[in-house]
Amino acid sequence: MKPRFLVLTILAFIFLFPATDLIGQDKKQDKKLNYGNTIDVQVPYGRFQKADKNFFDDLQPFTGAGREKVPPTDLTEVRIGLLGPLEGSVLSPQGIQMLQGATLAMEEANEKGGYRGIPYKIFPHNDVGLWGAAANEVVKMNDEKVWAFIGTIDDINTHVALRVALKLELPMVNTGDPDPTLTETRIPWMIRCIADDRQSSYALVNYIYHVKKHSRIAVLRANNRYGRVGIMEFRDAALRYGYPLVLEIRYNDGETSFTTQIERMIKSSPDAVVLWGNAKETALILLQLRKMGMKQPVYGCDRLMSPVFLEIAGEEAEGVITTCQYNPTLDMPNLVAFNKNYEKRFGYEPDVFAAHAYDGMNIIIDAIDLAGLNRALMRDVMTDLKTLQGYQGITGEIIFDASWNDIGVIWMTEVRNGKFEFFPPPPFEQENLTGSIAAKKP
Amino acid sequence: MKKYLILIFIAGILIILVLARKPALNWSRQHVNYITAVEDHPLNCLSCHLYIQKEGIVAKLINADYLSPFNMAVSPDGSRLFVVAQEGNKLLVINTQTNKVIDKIDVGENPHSVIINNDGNTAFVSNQWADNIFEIDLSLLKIVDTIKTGSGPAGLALGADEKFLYVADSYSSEVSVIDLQTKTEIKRLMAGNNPVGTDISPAGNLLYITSRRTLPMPYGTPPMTELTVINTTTQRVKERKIFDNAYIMENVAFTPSGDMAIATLIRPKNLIPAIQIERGWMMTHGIGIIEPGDNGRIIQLLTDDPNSYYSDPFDIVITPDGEKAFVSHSGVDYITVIDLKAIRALLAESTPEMLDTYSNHLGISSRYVLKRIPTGANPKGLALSPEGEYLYVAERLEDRIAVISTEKMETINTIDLKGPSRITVARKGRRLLNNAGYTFHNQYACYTCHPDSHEDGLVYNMAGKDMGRNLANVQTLRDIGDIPPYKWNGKNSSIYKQDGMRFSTILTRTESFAFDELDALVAYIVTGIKNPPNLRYNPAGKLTAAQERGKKVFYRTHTNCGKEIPVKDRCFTCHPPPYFTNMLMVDVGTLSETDDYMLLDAPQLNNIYESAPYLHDGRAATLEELWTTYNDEDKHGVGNDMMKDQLNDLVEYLRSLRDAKYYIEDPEIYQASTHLKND
Amino acid sequence: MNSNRTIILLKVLLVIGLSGTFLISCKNEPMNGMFVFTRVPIDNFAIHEKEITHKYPGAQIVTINPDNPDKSEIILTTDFYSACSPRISYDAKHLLFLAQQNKNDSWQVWEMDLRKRTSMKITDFEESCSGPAYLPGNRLVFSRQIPDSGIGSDMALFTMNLDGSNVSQITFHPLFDYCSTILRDGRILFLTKQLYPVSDDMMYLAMRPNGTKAELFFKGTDGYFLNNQAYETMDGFVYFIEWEQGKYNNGDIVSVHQNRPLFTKVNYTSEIGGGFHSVFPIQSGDMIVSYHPSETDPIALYRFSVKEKSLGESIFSYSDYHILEPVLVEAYTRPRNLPDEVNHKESTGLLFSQDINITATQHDTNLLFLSKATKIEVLGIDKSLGIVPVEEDGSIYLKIIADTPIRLRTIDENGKTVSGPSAWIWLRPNERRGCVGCHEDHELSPENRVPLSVKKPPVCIPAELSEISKKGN
Amino acid sequence: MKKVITKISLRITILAIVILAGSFLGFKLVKKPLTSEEYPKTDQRISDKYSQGSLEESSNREGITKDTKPMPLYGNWQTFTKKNGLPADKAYCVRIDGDRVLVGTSAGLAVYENDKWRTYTVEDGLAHPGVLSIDVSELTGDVWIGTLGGLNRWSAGRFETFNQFNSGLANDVIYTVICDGKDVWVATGGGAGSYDTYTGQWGIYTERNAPMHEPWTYGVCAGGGKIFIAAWGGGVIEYTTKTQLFRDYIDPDGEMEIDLFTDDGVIHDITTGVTYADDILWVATYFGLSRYDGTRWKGYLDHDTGLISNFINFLKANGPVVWLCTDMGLCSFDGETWVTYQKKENSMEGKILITNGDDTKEIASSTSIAHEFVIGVDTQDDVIWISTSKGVSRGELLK
Repeated sequence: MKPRFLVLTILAFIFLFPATDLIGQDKKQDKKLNYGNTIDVQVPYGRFQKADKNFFDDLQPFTGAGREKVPPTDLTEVRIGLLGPLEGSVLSPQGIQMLQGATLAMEEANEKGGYRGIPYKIFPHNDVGLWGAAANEVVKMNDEKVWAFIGTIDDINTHVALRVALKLELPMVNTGDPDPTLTETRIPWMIRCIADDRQSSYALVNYIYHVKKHSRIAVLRANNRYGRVGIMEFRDAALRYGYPLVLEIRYNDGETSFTTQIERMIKSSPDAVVLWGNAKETALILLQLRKMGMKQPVYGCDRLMSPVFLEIAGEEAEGVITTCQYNPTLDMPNLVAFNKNYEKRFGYEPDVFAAHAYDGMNIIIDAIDLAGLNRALMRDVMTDLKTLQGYQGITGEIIFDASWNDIGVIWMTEVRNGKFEFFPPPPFEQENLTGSIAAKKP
Repeated sequence: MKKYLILIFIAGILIILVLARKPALNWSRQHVNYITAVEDHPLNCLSCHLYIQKEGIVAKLINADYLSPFNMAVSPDGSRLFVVAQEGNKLLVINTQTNKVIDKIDVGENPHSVIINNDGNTAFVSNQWADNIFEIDLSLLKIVDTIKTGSGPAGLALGADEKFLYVADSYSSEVSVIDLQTKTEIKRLMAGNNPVGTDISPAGNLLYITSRRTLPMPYGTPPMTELTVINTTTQRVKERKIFDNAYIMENVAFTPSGDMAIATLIRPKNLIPAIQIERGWMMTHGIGIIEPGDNGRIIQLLTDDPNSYYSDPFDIVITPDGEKAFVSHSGVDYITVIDLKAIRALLAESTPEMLDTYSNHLGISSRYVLKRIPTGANPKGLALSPEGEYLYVAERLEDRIAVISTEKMETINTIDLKGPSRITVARKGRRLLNNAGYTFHNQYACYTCHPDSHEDGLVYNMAGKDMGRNLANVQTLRDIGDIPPYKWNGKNSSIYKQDGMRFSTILTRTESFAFDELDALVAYIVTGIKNPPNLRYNPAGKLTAAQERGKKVFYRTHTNCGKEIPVKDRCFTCHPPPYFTNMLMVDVGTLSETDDYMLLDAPQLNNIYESAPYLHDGRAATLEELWTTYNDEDKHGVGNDMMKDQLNDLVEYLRSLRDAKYYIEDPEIYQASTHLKND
Repeated sequence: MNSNRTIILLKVLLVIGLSGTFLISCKNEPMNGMFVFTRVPIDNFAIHEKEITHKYPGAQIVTINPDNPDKSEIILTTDFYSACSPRISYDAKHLLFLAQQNKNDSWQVWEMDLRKRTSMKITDFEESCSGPAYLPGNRLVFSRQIPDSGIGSDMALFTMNLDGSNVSQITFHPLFDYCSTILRDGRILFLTKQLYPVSDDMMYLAMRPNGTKAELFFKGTDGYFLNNQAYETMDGFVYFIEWEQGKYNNGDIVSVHQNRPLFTKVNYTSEIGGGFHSVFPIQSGDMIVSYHPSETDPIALYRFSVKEKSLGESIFSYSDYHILEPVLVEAYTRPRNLPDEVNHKESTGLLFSQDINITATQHDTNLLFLSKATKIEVLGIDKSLGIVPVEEDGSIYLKIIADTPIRLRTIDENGKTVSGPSAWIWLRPNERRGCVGCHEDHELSPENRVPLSVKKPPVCIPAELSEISKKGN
Repeated sequence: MKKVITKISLRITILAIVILAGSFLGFKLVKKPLTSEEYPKTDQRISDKYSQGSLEESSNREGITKDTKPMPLYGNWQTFTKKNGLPADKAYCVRIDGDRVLVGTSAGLAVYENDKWRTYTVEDGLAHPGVLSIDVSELTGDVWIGTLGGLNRWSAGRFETFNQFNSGLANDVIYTVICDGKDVWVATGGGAGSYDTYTGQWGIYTERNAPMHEPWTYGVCAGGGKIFIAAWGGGVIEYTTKTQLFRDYIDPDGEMEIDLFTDDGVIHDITTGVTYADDILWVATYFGLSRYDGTRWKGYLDHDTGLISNFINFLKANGPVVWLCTDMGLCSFDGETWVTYQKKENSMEGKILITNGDDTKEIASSTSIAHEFVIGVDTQDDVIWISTSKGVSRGELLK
């Protein structure tokens, strides 16, 4: 049923594009979601002022040359780059998962004959190194003549890589960095197939304030870009619901004692606590805050959803609620097969980074299949919001918005009996909607 | 009774002396054997201990202040010879009729060159250790202006219309362009590495500037030294003539017709295993010939003979008739006279391939060397009288000027500059250090690899045990008397040992120094070698903001993450002031596959900015590379947590390090380190 | 009274005698300024073609005072049946010479104290020695016949202490070696002549006194023969006698300059008839020479002016003796005492060649067709010791068994000889030796670049060496 | 969510069919959002919007002249591609240096001199074949080259490489390099950097010591005793050379997806270039153009000004005129008049659009720029050079 509609939709788009796009837009405006799946109440300044310009109403074209380039005929392998924290980083376990997820996709594609008989090959690059190494690594990939690349997890490195990808006009698929600003750079060479922190924050904020009816939230976050940008979306969303944070404090990666921060949290007497950081530190924080007498419910970002967190936090993890960009327990045939194959191939369960990298790699492979070995044409099919729109990945259906951000499904989890139990986020409560959409209309 | 007691006392002392004589002698013998690593060095306390005094009355008494004439200029009418006295910090004025010094003008520290304008009324003297030029009114014999330059002003040239003065900034490797109307530096052009010599083409439109050190080259590749060509009309660099496999290009001279310019140079063999001296296997010396013009060739010819080398060529002058060139060889005390007609003929008949071969040919010199004229110790600067009949030679370590008849090619007179009449032990040592006579076939002097008693920037394949192993970056000689041990592997505990028998077996390959010679050499090395002031990075002892930040990094005890750095992995543990070495052996993870296992002697860091490349095998081209490239495991100090700007600050601080005396005088540094240690 | 007189007389005599003795003993250089030469009975004198060593039966070493030659003649070696080859020590106090005490004795090296006129035997071998010369550091060098190793008899150079201890062989090739002089740079200049596999012309080699770094010093034009004795002056000229083939009574005085010996030959006597047989430069600038105007005349002692290239006065002559090997008793600067890198604990030496394809003839367009060598073969006396492929840059780096004569031959891809075999060479234990190419121009210095071959361990020659050393470990 | 999507698809399908006929009516009335594959042929889009004219006519036209100085028009375009000797068609940057022109391509540095191209690559000493930025020191004539793999000083034939390993350079990807007297400034992937050629001292300006969020810089320019840095995501950073103090200019609305008020500050925090001339700072973004006169900001967007596209790769001011390299052609603007140079599809001909207020005129041109995706520009006297996605072009001032 679903595929049929999808096909129909795409067909309709292709044939009726100018009409649907132009006229439909005006007509659809009422029904269409705002940028980033933002509910009206959450639209920046939506209650007060119409913006002079909404940048992502339009799709940024790429008008440069390159589509005319003839694919090489003497290839013995089709190279795909992968930039990730492969060694020497706290994120290395995730980086390895990412590489393995992509590798599995590549191996499956190669089993099916690769690209017209030519096997795919991954050229992995470590993004952990001296100052801005990611930029240099992307340059190296380009020198290696990759056709596209996947990368990375750390948002600083992803941003750095993205800018180089633009200069080199090298298609980039991000499968692991939920930094919302990444796709807001309007670089028509990157798509992201993982939901961003904006989506996670919306879900979390809705859940915390509307479902659980908390109003005083204290945030303890990592003192890095990941923590800063993630919480930025959370803070804005909470504020727009009318709930300023009662406390936002930070810790540094590698810290092991959080007494000072927890003492400050206790003083702020919150209803609940939100932790935003890596699994290890947040688990330690959880243990320590429980030890120091804080009984409040704890919520966290998607990075808490990790075996490391459960292992360290133990029983105290019970009841912790996080978001997750997909639901690994869904009974979808492709996901089940992936989980099985992955474990068989690598000996342990895939994580969220493996799963999204698997999807990302498959998107690249599909793009090559569809467009041939031409970076600009590959880019075209990846970004046209048609060809690959609604891509059925193992992480669910991937829906890109006009900034090529994945605004697809987000999930929530709760630790129950030492396991993450998944559940869909409750529907957003639309408050004070009146006028906001109207205000947006030109 | 009293007398009796005194007698007993004296007798007692005598008995004790007699009894103690044997053990004392034994102890002395052992001490001398240990220091010199030989068993027959004479037991003479004074020969070693007296002459290594750096300060105090004794030092004053045993040493003398020499003049050390270096570069010269002749007045346009030929009546005056102006001599830069490098050690005396003076400009000497000599009447060439009477051959007498008629005036001495005090100039800045360590003056390098002098140039006279066409009217003969103004002299410019470059003060290499003061970063400025003195303008001297020659009618008043007074300094009338001081002009700031880049670092280490050396060779000077006046533009054709004398509106601009060009200065080779030897330390900052630039050429300062000075507007003589406003007496200000208007810009600096990048020159070769360590530029020194200058000459302007007869037409006045081209300025040639030689340089001494090789351009930074990829590790293990031959040196390349630049001769910079500046268009004096546009005041931009027109061209960079590259001399492959050559360095220490001290000076250059155009022929009067401008058909050639000739520079002095050395062709080192640092990449070849140092297994012999025979057949020019270590160093060869010669000239570089530049044919001006767009397709002009660059030719290198040796001035050596197969069994006799003419080391350390310094200056070159060409007679006004363009037929003879004179080259001073400061390492062998000779002037070589070159027949330029023969050179022209050779160049005319030779194919590029032939010239390529000639550049390594030791026999070809007999085609153009007319004569070798002996001189006094360490001939440096040369000057010709306006008509070219007399050649003046600055005999630097003789405090004397030789006057040579260019026609007879003989010394016809000498001018005594009235320096100290005695030759001190240190002076004798300095002569030894500068003289190649202590190397087989005079192939090189200590000075050759240690120009200005520093280092030559090259890495030598010393072929320790095997031929391709244990490459050695040349180390400076500055301050080394205070910071044993020696060699990178620290095997030599004293300079006596360093320059003793083994030195002659593997390095000079001729008879080792006699004991008195060795004593003199040590006396000079210990007392006579100074660090130039670090005017470029730390002129007055006040650190810049970046250097201050870098100092904090240098003395830090915790990483950026707050983790304590083990004491052995802190910068200042191995590099404490005043010499920034603890003189101990350490493994900093920098040994390469081609090194035999060894610990390395922590090197001193004073004036480290002048000593690229770095590490024992010179692998690191810059200070940055020590940590960006060659410190993967944090063994050379914990540094991988540093942000790039912190590293830059650290590098800025390292560049600020200057002579040890400042750190000895300033106890604040010590406090800083102890204070931080207690953190 | 008588007794008193006698006593006084005795006392006076004693005083005179003692002062005489004292004066005599105080005279440090009793023979300073005297000429010393070898007097050879005319009948026993013959110059044999291709003969290097000169041992003259019945010869004696004689000294004369040049100021009064006729009345000052003293035979210094009256105790010997034959004596020749006088060499003055640096301090002019001693004299090395070659002698046989009795007619059938072998020739050995002796040293005479010129003050006491007493002689001490230094060498004591069954085989004859020849060509002694003083080395710095109280040592001497000499030639000695060595046992026939199957390729004919030859002479090798040896060094030993002046007290006869510490004998060391320093040349190891199937050539006939004969020491000529010690150069001022400390090296031994010796005359050598290849015997095997084919007989070759004589040439001068220079070599460090430990037997390392032997290299060609001078090779005469084809067909010219060289004299065993050569002397270097303070200003670097090396004088010796050269004969044209077949004209052994027509030797000329020639010199080469130490700075560039291969190409600085000057003949001083080409315009002078007769024959020169020995030359000895004296520090004043002139020379004393052994010369005879014609074959029938006895060889006599003359002065010779280098500057004028002219024969000076005749100093001394015999009617029945030739005068050869003149020297002046005069102290002279000791040559450099070169350090010794030889380590007898090692059994190998290292040989490095920068590019075996560099040859002296590479710019000769006629030889451009020469193919590029890719391998090098090391040949022993009677067998190949190994074939080694060369590196891309033409370099080779070999560890070769020491004190063993070898020759090298370069081979192209097809196994054909490109050049060689070379002259015989040998390496001393722990010697490290480099050459620019093979048969390269002897005046070419190496190009400064990192050779590929030394980035690896050396190739062992013969190959069993590596096994031996492994076993040794 | 899946359900939602399915519903949407269904709705769209139905809607699409229903409004099929009406769609073409709207086609010519509304400026439509674009998709990459079918992005409008600029001719169509603009020719419908603007009236026609001829080149000769326009150059004498009152409409495009200002009171003081007429807006210059360029033409007689001559194009160079790989076929003419360029090492690659993709040319990132161009710099006129006296009698020669330096072009940074994806395959090396190309130098045009005496009607010939010569290429310099890694073998010659170039740090990386991808040359992103070039500047020439007015004092010394030294050429500074920013590449994807380090910074080069090219001085009289000698290439000197600075990278993050051998020097104090922040990062090896050099987006922009400029010379300011004896100082050289770079915008790199790891922060802005300065190099004092006299002292050899490097400065690094990142979030650690300057008001930037992150060390990502894209452009840098000098002027008025100041250095301006286009900090990607951080707006514009201003550094006063004398006081060594920083301040930043960011988009006051704090949101990436909108611009609340066009003239309230820099259009967007993602800045791509800065240029300074005649006391005016111009800032390029992928979201429009900003102008700052020292007291107030003004923003320009493509939907309500003559700016041809919001996507500005690079810009360079020369006197009162700023040259904008957009993805839809080369644009020049003096604060009043917009002049845009475009290429006719599949033709060697070009066109010029001149916009003054609401009035726009199109002029046909027999020659055109090499490609509409313009990446670099430089002007000197009567000549302009641009580098594009497919070749470089040289234009002449039309008199």
